[in-house]
Amino acid sequence: MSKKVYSDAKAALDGLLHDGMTILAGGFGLCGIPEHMILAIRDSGVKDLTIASNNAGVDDFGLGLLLQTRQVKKMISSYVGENKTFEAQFLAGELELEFNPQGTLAERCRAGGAGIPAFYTKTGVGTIIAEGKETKEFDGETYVMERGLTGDLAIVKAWKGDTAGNVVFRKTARNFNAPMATAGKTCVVEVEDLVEPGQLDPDGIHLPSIYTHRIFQGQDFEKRIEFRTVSDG
Amino acid sequence: MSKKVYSDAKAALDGLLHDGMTILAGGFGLCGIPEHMILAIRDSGVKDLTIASNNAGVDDFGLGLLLQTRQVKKMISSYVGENKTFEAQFLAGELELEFNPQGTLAERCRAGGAGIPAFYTKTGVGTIIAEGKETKEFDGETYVMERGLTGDLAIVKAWKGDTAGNVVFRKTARNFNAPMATAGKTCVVEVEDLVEPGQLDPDGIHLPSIYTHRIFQGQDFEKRIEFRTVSDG
Amino acid sequence: MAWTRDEMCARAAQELEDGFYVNLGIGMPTKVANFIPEDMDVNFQSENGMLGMGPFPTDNEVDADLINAGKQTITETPKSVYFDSAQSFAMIRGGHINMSILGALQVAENGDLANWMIPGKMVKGMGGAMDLVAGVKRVVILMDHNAKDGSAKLLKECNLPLTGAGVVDDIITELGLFTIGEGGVHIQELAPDVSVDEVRDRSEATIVTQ
Amino acid sequence: MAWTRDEMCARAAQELEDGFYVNLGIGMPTKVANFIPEDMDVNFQSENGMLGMGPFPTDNEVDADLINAGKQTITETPKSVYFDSAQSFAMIRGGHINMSILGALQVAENGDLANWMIPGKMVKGMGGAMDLVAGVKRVVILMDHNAKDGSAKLLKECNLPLTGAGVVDDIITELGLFTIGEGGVHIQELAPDVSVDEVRDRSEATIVTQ
Repeated sequence: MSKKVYSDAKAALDGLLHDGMTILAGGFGLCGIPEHMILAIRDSGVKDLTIASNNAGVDDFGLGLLLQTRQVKKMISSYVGENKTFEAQFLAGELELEFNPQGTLAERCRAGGAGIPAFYTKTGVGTIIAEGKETKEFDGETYVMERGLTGDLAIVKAWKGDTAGNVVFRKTARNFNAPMATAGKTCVVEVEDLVEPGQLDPDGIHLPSIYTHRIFQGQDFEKRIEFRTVSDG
Repeated sequence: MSKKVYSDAKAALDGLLHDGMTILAGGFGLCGIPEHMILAIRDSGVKDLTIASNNAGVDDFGLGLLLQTRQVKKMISSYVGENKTFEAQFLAGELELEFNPQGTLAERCRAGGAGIPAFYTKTGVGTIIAEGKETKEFDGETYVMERGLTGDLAIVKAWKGDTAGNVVFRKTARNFNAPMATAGKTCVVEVEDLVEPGQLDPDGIHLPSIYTHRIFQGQDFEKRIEFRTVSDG
Repeated sequence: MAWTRDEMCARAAQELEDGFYVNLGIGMPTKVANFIPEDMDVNFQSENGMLGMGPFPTDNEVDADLINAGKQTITETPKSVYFDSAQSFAMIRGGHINMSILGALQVAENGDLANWMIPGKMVKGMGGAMDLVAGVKRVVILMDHNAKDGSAKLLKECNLPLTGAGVVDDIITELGLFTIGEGGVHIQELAPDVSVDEVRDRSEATIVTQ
Repeated sequence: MAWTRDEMCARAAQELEDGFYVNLGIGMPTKVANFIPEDMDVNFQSENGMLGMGPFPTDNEVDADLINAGKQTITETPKSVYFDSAQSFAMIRGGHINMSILGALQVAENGDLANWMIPGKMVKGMGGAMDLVAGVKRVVILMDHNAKDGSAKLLKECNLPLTGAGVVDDIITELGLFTIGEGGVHIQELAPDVSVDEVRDRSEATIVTQ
C-alpha cells in the first residue's frame, strides 16, 4: 500500500540518478518547481544532465542551482531569461540549448506520455524552429511535425498526494508538472501534504496514481516568488 | 454574464442544427449521454447526420432514437453492439459506419480540439483500421497516422456547470464528454445542476468555460442503466 | 486433466504482481479479479475512465454514473480516480498499464490476435481492444483452447481480421500456459495430465517444448 | 497628435467584444485590461494555466502558487479555472482564444512577425509567443511605430528571426490602427492630426489607404 512512499528527496531519488540522463522538471518560472529534488540532485553530484523544463530558474534557486554546479549539459526550454549563470555558460559554449515553443514543449511531453511518437502543429511553421523538421500539408495549411518527448526521470511538485500516488496540484502551480509526470520512465512527486487513500476527491485528482512511481512529503517549502507584484487593493 | 445560459435543450440548440451536419456526442454506453439534446434533435427532424459517438445507444434510448427516425446517415464509433435498429439499418445498407478504435476516437477528438491535424499511433497497425492510411517508422516501430476530428456541434452532458460555462463531470460519466466538447465548432452542455460562478472549485473544473458556448439545466434526467449488475454486499 | 475455468482464472491471477495496474477484458478475464491474494495490491483500470475499480454494488449502491467498460454497474474504492476517455487511452497507449488479460477468437504463432470481428456476422466493433493490445506492456490471452466446433484457435496464421499484429505475449487455455516465442508457441506449463501431444493435436500452431 | 500609450491601450481595448477570451502579452499589452468597459465581460487567459485572471493581489493576498505568464503574482476571480500547460496550449493552438494582443520588434506587410530574438544579443526564448500567433483567431500587435533609434518596425520584410509567418491581423501604434491586407498595410484609422504621409515616412512597408 505504501510502497511508493519515501521519507525525503534523497531517499526518493536513490538509484534513479546517473550521469548523462534526461530529466523532465515541472514548474513554470519558480512556481510549482520540485525544489527539494533539485537540491538532492545537486547534492548527488550527477552530471551531464539534459533537462527539459520550461525555464531555467534564477541564479540561486530552482534549476539555476544545477547550472551553478555545471551539472547540466543541455536545456530544452521555451524561455531562459532571468538567469545570468545560464547566459554566461551559454555564451561560453558550455551549455547546449534547444528552444521549444512553450506549447510545443508541453504537447511533446503529453504526447510522449501518451504513446504518440509525433504530431503536427502550426506553431513555428516558417520560423527557425521548423528548420530541419518535416512539414506536411493538411487541408491547404502547412504544419510541422514535432516528436513526442520522454525522459528517464520526471521530477514533479504537487500540493497534495495520497500514499497510492494520486496527486492534486494547486492553482497555477499545476503547469508543466502534469504533462511531464506522464512522460518520465520513472516519475517522483514531492508534495506539501501526503494523505491516505480516500482523502482526495476521486473526481478532482489531476494526476492518477499510475503515473506516480515514488512520492514524498517535502518539509519547509520555500516557494520563492519571482516577481512580487501588488496593488493597493 | 449569463449570455451562455438557455432555458432548455430546444432553446439551446436553436439555430445550430442543419441537415448533413456532423455532431460529436459525449457518453459511453448510456452513461453520461446528453439525453435531453438527443430528444430535441429527434424532435427537430434534422437529417443526414454524421454522428461521432463511442456507441450508438440502445433501440429506444440515447442515439438509438435518432436511428429509429432514420436521421443518421453515418456513425463514427468504436462499438455498436446492443442496438438492433443499428444492425438492421447497417445490414440493409442504409447506414454508413466508420469504426475507430476507442482510444483513437478519443485522441482524434482531443487532437481536433487542440489544433493538431494529425498524430501517429501504434493502435491498429497491421489491421484493417490502418488500410489506406499513411504509416511511418519512428525508432524502428511502425505507426499509423490518424487525423484530428472536429464537428459542427458537440453535445455534452455534465453534472454541474456554472453560468460562465465552467463544467464538472461525475465519476465515469466524464468519458468522451470532455474531449468531444473541445472539438465542436459549437459546444452545448446540459447539466444536472447549474450554479453561479465561484461555486465550483477552480482547481476541480474539468471543462473550462472557453469550450462551452451554450449551457442549460436539464429537468428529470432518466440516466438509464444498461446492465444493472449487483452483488449481495 | 484440463483446468476448469476457475483454475484458468486462478492461473492467470498468478501472473499478476504486487503494485500492478491491470486492464481486464469482458467475459472470463473479468473473473480473474476474484483470484487475487488478499495481500496483493492490484489496481484495475476500466478504459471508460477509471482506475481503482471496485466490485459490483449492492442494490442500493447502484449509480448510473459509475459503470465499467462492459457497461455494468460497479463501485469505487479508496484509491479510485476518474478521468476522461482521452486521458484513459493516453494511459493505455503510453504503456503505463502493466498487463491486460483479454479473450480471443484466434491467436497466431507470431503473436497476431483476432478477437473483434467475424465477417458476415454482425460487426459490433473493436471498442478499446486495439488500443489495449497495442499499448499495454504485456498482453495475456485467456481463452478456450478450441472453438465450440472443435477447430483450433492457436493457429499458424489468423484468418479473421486482426485486432493487433504480433501483440500477444502469453496464452492461458484449459490445457496450460503458453508463450509466443522464437519458432512458435512455447509450452510454459501444462495442466495436470495434459500431454504435449494433446496440445499439438488441438492446435494448428507450431508448438515448441522447452 | 499621436496617441499616448494610454490612448493606444484604450484603442486596443475597443477591439475587444463582450464574451471574448483574450491573451495579453507582457508589457504594454497587459495594460489593455485597464481600459475595458465595466459592463463588458472579457475573460483573460494566462498561458501558464489559467482562465479568468484577476488583478495584482494586495500585500496579504500574495500567493506563490498564483502567477501569470510574466511570473507576476495575480489573483483569481469567480470565473477562474486552472489547467495544466498541455491543456492551456490545446486551448491556444486549437483556436479557442478570440484575440491575442502582443508586442513586436518588427511586422512585415505580409503579416510576418518578429518579436522574440535579436541574434548576437542574449536569446531569452520565445515562451508561448509562437503558439499564440499560430493558434489564436486574431492577432493584434500593440507597439511603438518606430524603434528607439528611429528605424522602421513596419517593414516590407522582417530581418529578425520570425515568431510566425503571415500571422498578424492588425497593428496599433501611436500613429493609428492598421490592418494587414491585399497589397500591404492598410490604414484603418489615424490618430488625431497624423497624416498618411507621416505614416509612410515612418514606415518601410507599403502603406495602403482605403
